[in-house]
Amino acid sequence: MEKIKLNRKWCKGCGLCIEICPKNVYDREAKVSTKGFKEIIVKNPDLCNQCQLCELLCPDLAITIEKTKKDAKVNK
Amino acid sequence: MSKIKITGFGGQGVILAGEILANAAVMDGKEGSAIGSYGSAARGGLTSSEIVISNEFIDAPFSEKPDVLIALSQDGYDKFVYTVNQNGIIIVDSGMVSIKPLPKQYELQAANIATSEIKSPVVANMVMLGALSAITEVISKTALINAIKETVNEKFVELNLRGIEFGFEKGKQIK
Amino acid sequence: MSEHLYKYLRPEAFPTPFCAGCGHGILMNAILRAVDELQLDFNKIVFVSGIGCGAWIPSPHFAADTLHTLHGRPIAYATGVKLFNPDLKVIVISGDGDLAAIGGNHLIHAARRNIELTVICANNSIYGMTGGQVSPTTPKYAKTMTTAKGNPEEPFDLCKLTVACGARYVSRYTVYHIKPLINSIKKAMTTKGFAFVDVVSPCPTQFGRRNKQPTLYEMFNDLKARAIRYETAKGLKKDELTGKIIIGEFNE
Amino acid sequence: MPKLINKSLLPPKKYFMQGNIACAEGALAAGCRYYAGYPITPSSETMEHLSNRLPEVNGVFIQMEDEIGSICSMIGASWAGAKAMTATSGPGFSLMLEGLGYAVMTETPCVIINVQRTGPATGQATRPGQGDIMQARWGAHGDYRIIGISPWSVQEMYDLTIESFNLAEVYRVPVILLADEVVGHLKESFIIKPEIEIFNRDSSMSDKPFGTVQDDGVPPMPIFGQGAKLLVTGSTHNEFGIRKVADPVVQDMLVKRLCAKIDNHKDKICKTESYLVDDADYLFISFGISARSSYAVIKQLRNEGIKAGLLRLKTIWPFADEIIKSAAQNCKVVFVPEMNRGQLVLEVQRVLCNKQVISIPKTQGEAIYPSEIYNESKKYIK
Repeated sequence: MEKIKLNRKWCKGCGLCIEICPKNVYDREAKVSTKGFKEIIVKNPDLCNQCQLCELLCPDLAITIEKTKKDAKVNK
Repeated sequence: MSKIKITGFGGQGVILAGEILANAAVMDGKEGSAIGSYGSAARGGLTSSEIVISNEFIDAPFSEKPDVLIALSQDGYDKFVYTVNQNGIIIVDSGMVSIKPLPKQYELQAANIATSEIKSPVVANMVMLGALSAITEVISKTALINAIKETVNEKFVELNLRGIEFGFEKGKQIK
Repeated sequence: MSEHLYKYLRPEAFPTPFCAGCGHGILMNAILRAVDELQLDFNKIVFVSGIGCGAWIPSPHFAADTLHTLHGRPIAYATGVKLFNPDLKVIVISGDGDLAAIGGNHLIHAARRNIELTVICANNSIYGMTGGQVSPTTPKYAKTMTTAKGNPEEPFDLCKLTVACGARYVSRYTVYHIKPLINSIKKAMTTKGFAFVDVVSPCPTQFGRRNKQPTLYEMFNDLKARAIRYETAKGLKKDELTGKIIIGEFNE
Repeated sequence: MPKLINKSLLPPKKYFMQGNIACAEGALAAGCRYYAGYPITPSSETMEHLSNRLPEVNGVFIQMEDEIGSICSMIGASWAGAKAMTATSGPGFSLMLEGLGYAVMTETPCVIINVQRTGPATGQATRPGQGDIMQARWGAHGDYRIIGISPWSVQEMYDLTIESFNLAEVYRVPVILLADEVVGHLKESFIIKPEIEIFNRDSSMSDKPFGTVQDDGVPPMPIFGQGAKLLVTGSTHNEFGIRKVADPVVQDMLVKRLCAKIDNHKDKICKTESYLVDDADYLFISFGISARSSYAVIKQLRNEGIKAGLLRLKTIWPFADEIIKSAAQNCKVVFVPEMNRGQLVLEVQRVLCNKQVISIPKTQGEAIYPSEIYNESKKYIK
């Protein structure tokens, strides 16, 4: 199961996730897509420490962070 | 159909008197309507009440050419005295109004009676209604008494009824 | 937002009509998390909103009863709903122009009556939908479409206003302070009386662009720099508070 | 629509009551359980009376901060399931017009009592007028239909308030009772019958609360809290309530249906009363207190041997075109007495474009008296 779900239909590419992520998980595509902006991609999913900042702050409600068992332990 | 107009200044109970008169007619089994007109101020200013009493549905509830004019103030008297119907009568508080020499005009000093004999200047309006009942066939004294009992606050019923009685007696004298 | 919260949404209404980087989406997220954490029955909530960007947060996105009303009047509508059916939880979500300018009278009287409503002000300090005109909460000297040389007027402090009017619960947070914001909305939703949450929600498109903060991230940095806790602010003088955003709970 | 028979709230008998209070009692009898208002002369008695009476029947009364708040909170209560009402006069009604448009757009049943006084602006607060009838019809922006009703007696302040609630519920439309200061403050006898007819809205669950294929054009109206997930909006919306702010087809369909649901039921909505109309050479068309003065005039004219008749419009909006056409068919001159500079007459002239239609206006801040109507009409009676 993927840890980070990015709902690309809802995303408008504001880029807040890129700026706010402490682990540098997100990046942009190199080229402008048909939606008219450089779309967001999950470049380094393995770096994610599941702090959920991006999920809580995404203005388009487009990010879901699935909590894995290992990380659930870490959170304890 | 009888059309009555009561006129005075705000605070004399003109509108209440009109309502009691019309209500009394309804209690008599007739149709009765009362409409007051007054200025925007809560007290003072020219006030009048138009009452229609009829045996059938009342068309226009106005007394443009009243059969009876009851005048409690100079302003009201001056404004309406010449609107009275040819065969109509005028009942006027001659203590409050300097009157014109007119036929079918009945004078009594309602405010003075109310103050000196009933010890309550506010019932001058009831004195006038009592006199109306004595002078004309428009309304019976019994109906007035019943209407007062129904509409007036319990505490003041007795006072108002005394006004009617004094007015009725005075009315009989001047009839 | 977590997919387990999708049940509160009308998916057909997405993507949202908000501009890229609009703070209102974050507020939407916060409100739904508060509802979820409180386990409120979504069928017994009525969301009332006025006109403007903020008013579009519940309508049509929330899969609950929503009443999208006239400009400035949502609190009046909400009053009718709540009074006639007190079993319903009535939550007003609207903007600063809606609640503070045209609807200011309803706000102060609902607070005075202390009627059990949750009022959330999506405060972006600008009229976003109509093109970026000055609003009653626009900071002094800020540039807008109608104050090209800077806003000459002092902004409204809606929290101090509603406290003075008698509201039972009053707080202010920015969408950047997301965790305390969610907790505060939860408190507001469980208040037995009038609850008001002023949520500072950046508008990069209409406000930021004209004030050298063209992205949400830059506006966040500004919020971080200006935010000051209520408790800290109490010890400061008036001129020390100029330009600051006082966050926290205003009721003591 | 199922008809119910309710018992009257007050014991059935003959009463002597003020029009504004009869109106309040009529509302209660019709099932009104929510009132929001703001004080204004000459309608405040309705509010004062309901402030005491509504709590007695488990209803809700609130005095709002202004008329805008009043109409808005009434609409909110209606969606929460209430039969709701507000009462006001000209200046307050002016403030309510945006809310009136909202009630039309969202198809919210509600009743607005407008006890008309003179205007424009503050005018003469204690004096009667009939100058708001066009405002009631056209005052909110955009194109729409409402129902406007005019009482001429205390009896009708009671009866037609009940009728207003029934029409509002049946057609999901705001109904405006266009009373005037005379009828509002008039005290006279009226009869409360033991039973009254009541219609209630269809509040069944539906996923299409703003569209219907039913002939009557009136969709069911679920209420808040039923789980219908209602999307109520004053913006253009489709049958599900979803905002469609740039869709020409949805806008067209919506406005057409809002108009058609009233227009198509004119026969059932429009109520008039005829007095000596059948053989009349001279027809008076009037409403409210002006019609009562007109009634006195036709009796006077008949006594003189002049064939005069009166057609009284109880329903002003929608306008009773067909009834007026047929009543005026054989008459020579039509008179329209009213307490404004000539508003109803415009509609009558539109309907009777081939007839001589004479306006008898009065704007002196007092009732239009029979003598005035008589004198004016005599100029045209040969």
